Amino acid sequence: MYSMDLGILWYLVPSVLMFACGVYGFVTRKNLIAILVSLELMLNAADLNFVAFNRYLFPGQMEGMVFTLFAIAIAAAETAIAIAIIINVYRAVGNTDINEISKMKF
Amino acid sequence: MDSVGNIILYFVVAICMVVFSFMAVTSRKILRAATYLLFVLISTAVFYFQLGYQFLGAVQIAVYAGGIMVLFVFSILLTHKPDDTSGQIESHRRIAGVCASVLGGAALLFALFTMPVAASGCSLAEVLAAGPDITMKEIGHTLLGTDKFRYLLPFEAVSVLLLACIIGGVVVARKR
Amino acid sequence: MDITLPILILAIPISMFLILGIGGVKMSRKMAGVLGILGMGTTMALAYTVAFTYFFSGDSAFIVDGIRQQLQVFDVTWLAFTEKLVVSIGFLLDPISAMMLVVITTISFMVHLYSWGYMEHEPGFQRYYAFLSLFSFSMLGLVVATNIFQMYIFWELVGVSSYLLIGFFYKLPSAVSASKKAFIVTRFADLGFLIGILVLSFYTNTFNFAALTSDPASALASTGGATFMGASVLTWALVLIYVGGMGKSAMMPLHIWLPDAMEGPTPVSALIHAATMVVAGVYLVARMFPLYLVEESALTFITCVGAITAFYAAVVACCQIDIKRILAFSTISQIAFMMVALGVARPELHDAMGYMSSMFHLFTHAMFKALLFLGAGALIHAVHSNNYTEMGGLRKYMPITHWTFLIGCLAIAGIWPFAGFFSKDEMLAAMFANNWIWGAWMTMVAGLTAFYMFRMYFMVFWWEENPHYKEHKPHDAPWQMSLPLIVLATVSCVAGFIPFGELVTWNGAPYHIHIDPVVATTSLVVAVCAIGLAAWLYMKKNSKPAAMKNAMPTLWKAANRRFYWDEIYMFITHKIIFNIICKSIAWFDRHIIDATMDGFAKVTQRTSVAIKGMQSGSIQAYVLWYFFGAVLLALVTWICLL
Amino acid sequence: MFGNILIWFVIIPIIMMAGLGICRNSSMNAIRTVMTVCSTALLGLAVWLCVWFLDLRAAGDTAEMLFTGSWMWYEPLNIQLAIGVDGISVLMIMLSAIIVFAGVFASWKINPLPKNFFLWFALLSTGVFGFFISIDIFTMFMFYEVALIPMYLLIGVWGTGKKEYSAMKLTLMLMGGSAFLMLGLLGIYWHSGPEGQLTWNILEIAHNGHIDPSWQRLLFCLTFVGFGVLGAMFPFHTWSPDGHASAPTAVSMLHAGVLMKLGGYGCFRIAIYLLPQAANELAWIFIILTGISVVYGAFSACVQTDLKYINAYSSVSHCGMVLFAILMLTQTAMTGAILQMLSHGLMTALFFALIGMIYGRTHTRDIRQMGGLMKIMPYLGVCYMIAGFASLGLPGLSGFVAEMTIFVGSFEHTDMFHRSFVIAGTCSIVITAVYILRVVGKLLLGPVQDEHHLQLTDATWFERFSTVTLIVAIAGIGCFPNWINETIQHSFVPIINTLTQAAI
Repeated sequence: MYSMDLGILWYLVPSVLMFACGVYGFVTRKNLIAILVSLELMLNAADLNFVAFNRYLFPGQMEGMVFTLFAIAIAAAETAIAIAIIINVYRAVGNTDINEISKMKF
Repeated sequence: MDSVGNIILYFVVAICMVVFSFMAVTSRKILRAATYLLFVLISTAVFYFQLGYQFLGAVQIAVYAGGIMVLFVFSILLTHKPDDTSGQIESHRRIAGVCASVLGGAALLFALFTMPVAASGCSLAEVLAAGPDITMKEIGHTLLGTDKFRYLLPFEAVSVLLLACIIGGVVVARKR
Repeated sequence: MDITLPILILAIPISMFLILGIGGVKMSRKMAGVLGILGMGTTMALAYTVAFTYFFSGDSAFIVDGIRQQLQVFDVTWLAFTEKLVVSIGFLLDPISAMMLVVITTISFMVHLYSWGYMEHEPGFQRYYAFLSLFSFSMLGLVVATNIFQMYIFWELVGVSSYLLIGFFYKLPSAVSASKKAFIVTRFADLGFLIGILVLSFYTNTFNFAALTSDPASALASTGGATFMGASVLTWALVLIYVGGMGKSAMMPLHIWLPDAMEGPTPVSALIHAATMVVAGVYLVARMFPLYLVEESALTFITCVGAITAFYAAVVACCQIDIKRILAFSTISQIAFMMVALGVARPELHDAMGYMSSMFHLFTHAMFKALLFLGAGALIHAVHSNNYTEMGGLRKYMPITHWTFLIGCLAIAGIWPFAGFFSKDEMLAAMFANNWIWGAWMTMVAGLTAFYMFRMYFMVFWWEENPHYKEHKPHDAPWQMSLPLIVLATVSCVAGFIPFGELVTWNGAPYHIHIDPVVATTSLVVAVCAIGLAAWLYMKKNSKPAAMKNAMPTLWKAANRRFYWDEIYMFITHKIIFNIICKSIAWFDRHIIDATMDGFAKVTQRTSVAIKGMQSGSIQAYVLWYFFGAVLLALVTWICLL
Repeated sequence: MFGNILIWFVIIPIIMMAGLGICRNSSMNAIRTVMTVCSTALLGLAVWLCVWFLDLRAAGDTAEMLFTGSWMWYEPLNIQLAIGVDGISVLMIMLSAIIVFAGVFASWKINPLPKNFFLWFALLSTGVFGFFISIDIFTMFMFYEVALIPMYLLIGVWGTGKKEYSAMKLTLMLMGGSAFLMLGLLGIYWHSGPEGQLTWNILEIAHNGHIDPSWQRLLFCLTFVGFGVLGAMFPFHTWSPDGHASAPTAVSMLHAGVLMKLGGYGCFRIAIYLLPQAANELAWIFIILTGISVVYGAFSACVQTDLKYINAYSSVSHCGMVLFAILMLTQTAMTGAILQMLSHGLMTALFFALIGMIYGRTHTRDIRQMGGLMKIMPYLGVCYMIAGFASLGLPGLSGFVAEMTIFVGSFEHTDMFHRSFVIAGTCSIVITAVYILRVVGKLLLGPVQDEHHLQLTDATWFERFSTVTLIVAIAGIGCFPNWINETIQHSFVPIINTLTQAAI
């Protein structure tokens, strides 16, 4: 048993669990928005890792933080586009179930 | 040795985070899932604050909770009727998902616990003390500087990306 | 010798073929006929000039010390396979080729003339003359060949001309299938000829007849004693070459095409399938005779095949109804006669009298058989049927045809003083000289010959008048047709008195023919008896033939069906080769070979279809796979690190 | 570069393509003019080359290849545009020119998209001519591929019947063959000389003789199979029946007439000339395969009912004969092989042209549904008979000369193995007669089968032009074979020398 100090693992373990939840959601959900939600979870888990590693292993530097910053920006961009696409698909197909969207398959 | 308050805060936030993550991916009402996601994001922001990255935490809240979540909500409202629930998940899909997440999680946890760095049990207080405070000025220099460990080019690239994203969003979502 | 005449002899017919063949469409019938006849007439005149110069000029180029020489008038390289094996196109002049020039051009000219009347109303008259010219060219080229390969070339060409002429009435399915049959059967025989040439030329390293025949011993030596399946390679080569001759000369078992070939116009039958092309086999053996002498087993083979064929054909001829078929079988029988005579010829036996008599018979037979065929043509022309059952009592209506036909029959039966008597007597004498069995056997065949010929003669010209004559009175043919009959009948009467032995012998030295009284008497008696029997049976309408037929129905039917040779061939070719071999190969090709190739494609396609689910485009599946993959990699890494 | 006459054989088809590019899609006359002018130019050039070549030889120029030239186009791998011709190449060029010329007239009324058709046709010709003039194996291979690709489109777009399937099958099988070939050629290159002096040039490779015998065996099999697929060697021949049956007339002509010859040509020019030891050792394997082709193709042809299938199987048989003769490795037999290539090229082209013309009128190729066409269209009937007679080896036409040369040459081997295969090969002449006469009998002779056929017309002027060109060439070779024979024999001297040296 580790001491009650908040070591690096304390941050990494919730991040792993969050990531696993994200994977589960990403694989199982059929709704495009729900998939996007799962995706955000995974992304967030990764961000958290960056930050934790930065803090614990290289406290004097700030690469992890900057990277997270960029990741957030890119996530925002990605979400915006994804949602635009989803809305467009909804217009075309009538719902947001990925099983219904197979016209572009193969 | 960290303060008890810090530890309690940690546990509250960590439990929130894990539970809401789980609920976000299992909830059958999409709007609720989005709300749970919001809680997860806020929990993450709290972690950032706890780790001493105030700016990052603020950005997390502002961009994610403030911006992205709004998008989510809009899109959900646009594409779903209020009482829409997603259908039952097929069992094979669920099993595959559980397998993937449990196996993957287990592998990652295993790796974490066998990692040498995990044993270095320095406390949060110590590392916070070890690193200098991150001032806004320094962040500004880092993002807009051109020296080593300065990120002007990625910054500009991201801005172009965002621009592209705006245009793309408009073009894709435009009504034909 | 001046080479102009020989070149012209070959050039005129081929140019006639080209002119009539290409320009014939634009020509009137009369124009085409006149051109053809004029061309052939000129060729005949030239050939006569050459032959007479050769035989009678006494020029030292042709005859030295009483020995007639063989000379190559010209010999142009056509294709050089190797330095030694050179195919050339040339003109070989020696007794037999000079004799053949005369025979071919004479008969051909007669047929040209005759056809003008006979084919007058047929469509494709121009084409007919073109083909006749092509045939004459090929046949002339064949007999003057200086080398065995030239002979093979023209051998094929006569085969094709024969194909074209048999199938002249190409709208009749029977003519088409007969021509096809003739071509394929002879082609099959030519395969033997070709392989024989390959074997022979490989060992002797030459195609040239002069080189081969002048020194047959060295040919034997060049094989170095090589044997194959117990016989020397030279025997094999000679037998295989003879197989080619068997095909063209319709020896058993390759005779089946000749009766069917009668589907062609009758003058064509007279020219090709009675007088000239079918004796090419005899000519081939005669041409290579010195080589055959080295390998007597090959000659024995020839004799046996000839003896069997002669008897078989004679028996079958006794039971046919179609007059052309009777003549066709008679031709087979007579050619077999010549073959036997060649086969029994030995230099030590009366200076190879068999060879001389065989050539003599070739000559006389060509004349009287052409006469008979042309006569049959006149009958068919008058009655519009090939079957003698539609004829009978025609002697009053067609006197010219009757008399000439009678002369032909007497000649072939071997009655003195007609041509056939002399040649047949010499042949029989040669056979008796070799072995009395051959002589006795062939005397019997000669008797059969007399019987079936007179059976036909009486059935056609005596017996009972056909009632249809009242509506459609038969009459003698026009002059174009009668003239050749008269000419040929005259020749048949006098040809026996030609001092043939002085002109044509195996080594060029003259041989004085003397009639062997015993043989001559025997054969004459046999022939007369046979004629008497035929007269007794068939002269007046009576029930004896029918009674005979009913007494032995199986035999009669078997003979009438030619002892089922055609059925056997049909069985082999259609059932076995076509249905079993060809179809199974075609099936194998489609369902095994092609299916294998398609199988590769199908396996590829199936695999791609099977795994294309992996490229589903479903990002969720990708993530799943990615994740499992990552876990697997982690596991592997961990195991490796352990 | 442009001073070399050979290069113009590639340039003219390119000009042809450019010219077609200018034409409007609808102006048939302009397209025809371009094609006629250029194909006539090619034919003229081929004749000129032929005369010039013979002239140089007569003047005593004994170099192995004449009109040589080489231009580097990829330095690091020493790939050059090396060109040169010997007697065989000259004759093959002549053959190609004749067939391209006849092909243009045979597709006078091609429909639809005439411009595109002729564009691909011209590209195909570029590949064919390029192949025959090259003496650099890489360039040769490149032109080989250039010739193959247009086939796919030409069959797939302008074909008949199940054309997509056939086009795909043909392309895939030939490409499969070229995969083997590519490996073989690369192998030859990497062993072509000492380190640092690797070369693609055929003459240099043959001169170096550097390829290790153990490698030769592998490379021989690869290259021979690679070219053998195009030469319709059993069991890789099945693209031929389907491909030919579906291809449009001119493409069948060019494909059977010339493209299949690329296979035979490549076999002796590369597989045998460059890998002589392996050729001596391993020829027997392929003699068995090609011997089977010869008889097998002929038997298969006997039961087909589609005119083009009959002809395609007959091509399998005849092209099998080409490879068979090449493998006999004697000068006479190989000469026969080249003669057979020329002869088969011309007569199959004639066959396919005629089948196309007949099909264009009757709209069927099933011989059971036709009959008595000789009466209706005598010109085409006579031509078909001539082609048939050439095919079954009638003296005076080219097939006879070729087959006899092959048989006589092949019979120079004294062992039972070779001889029994030669005799099996000779059997094919009978079977050929059977199927040719069967077709002639059913198609041309006999009573008219279909009343509607009575209204059909005989050949038009351009069809006559096309067929006469081919018939003259066939009869020319058949009647006066010796100059061609001598030209070929001289060209084989270096190859035979290499082989004899390797055998020692």
